[in-house]
Amino acid sequence: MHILVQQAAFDMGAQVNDFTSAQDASGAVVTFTGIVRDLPQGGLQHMLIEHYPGMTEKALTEIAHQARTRWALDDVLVIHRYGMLIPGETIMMVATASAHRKNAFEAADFLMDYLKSRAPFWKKEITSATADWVGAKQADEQALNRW
Amino acid sequence: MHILVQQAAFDMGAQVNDFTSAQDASGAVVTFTGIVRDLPQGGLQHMLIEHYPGMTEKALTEIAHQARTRWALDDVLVIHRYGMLIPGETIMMVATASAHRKNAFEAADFLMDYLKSRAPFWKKEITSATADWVGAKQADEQALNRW
Amino acid sequence: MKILYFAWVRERIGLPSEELENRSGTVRDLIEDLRAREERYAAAFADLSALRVAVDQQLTDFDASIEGASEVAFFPPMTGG
Amino acid sequence: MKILYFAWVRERIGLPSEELENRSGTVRDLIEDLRAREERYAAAFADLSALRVAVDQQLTDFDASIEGASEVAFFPPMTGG
Repeated sequence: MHILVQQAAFDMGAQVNDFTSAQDASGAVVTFTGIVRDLPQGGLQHMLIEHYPGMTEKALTEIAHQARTRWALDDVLVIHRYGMLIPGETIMMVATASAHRKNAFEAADFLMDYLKSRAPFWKKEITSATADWVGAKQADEQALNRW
Repeated sequence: MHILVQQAAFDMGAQVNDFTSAQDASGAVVTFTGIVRDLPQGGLQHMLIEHYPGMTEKALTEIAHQARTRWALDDVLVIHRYGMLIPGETIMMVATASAHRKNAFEAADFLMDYLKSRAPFWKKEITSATADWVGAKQADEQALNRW
Repeated sequence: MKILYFAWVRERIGLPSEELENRSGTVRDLIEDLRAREERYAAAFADLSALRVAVDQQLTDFDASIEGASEVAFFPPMTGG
Repeated sequence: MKILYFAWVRERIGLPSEELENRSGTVRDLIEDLRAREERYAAAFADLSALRVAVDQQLTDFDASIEGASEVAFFPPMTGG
């Protein structure tokens, strides 16, 4: 299990290759990658991501442990950045490895739902005129009820 | 939309990076990768994958089109190899890009279910003593009813 | 009309493909003709529930017409992914 | 006892963190004390439904005890991923 909370950019492809080649019992690897996208109205200059050092690592570790308890997984990777990111940059990724594709899919989906609403990250979107904290979505909180 | 059916190995990480960096409206990319794993009893020397040239490309294209009809996707990638593969090698991958994570997850899950039972590939597992065609699983056929 | 065989169907019949004269009727009619030919065909087509068929590269069922088709392919259930 | 503020709670109060003397009671009691201090605290804690709290880095609710806690953090609903 690998949990990385970092300011630096990471090479998604290299991470996926490392993660995948480290598995020898797994037939299935699922990844999710979150990318900074522009606002619907355009004009996003950058995104600032704030987090709670200490609690972030604990929360991510606990979420990953829960996933490993609920599904037969061989490995889990979570990388989440903080600080200033520009549109197109990779914010975070999760990867799951399992002998069976359903486990890998469901666990990745679960990790994302929990990470979204239970890991202490907050996003702020900066344009030339505005600087707004991203609001939590009702749908994200409700998504937790699926599990 | 990119459909590749090829004998040659591919660099999963490079494919993921290319796919991801080509998206500018998408906030979410989901990938699935299938890897040759050893038999439960061990001893797998290699896997032979046979396919139906011509029909394979058509079937994969149709499955990808269905996914794009059912979910709001910005892009879809499917790569599937044939020929001889050894344990640990990557058999295939799918990637989906969407503005929303649920679309990307569900579409990748759907693509895998259909690809598994509706794309004309057949796997044979070779050990020092045996050469057996992999049987289709009842569960894989039933998985299609979810969609 | 080209007839193609894949996976263990190919191995059991001993051919990847062959040419037959065009014919009318359904996939099932074609299978009856093939079964009658030789023991290896009869063996390959013994249990239709273990087989799938594509006419002109579209998956279909055994009651599909093969009239005017240029390719008919027989194979076991697919195991991609 | 260290009190931490994140995102707009931090901006509204104007501090990332501060030290308070240890106290008993619940998170809700602590919030009452903070609200009474200054207008910027009252503004930040005006609507508790818009806030979340962690005691010693564990997400909890406003009725949780803070007795013996070393860190209490206030922030809006999280938006990771």
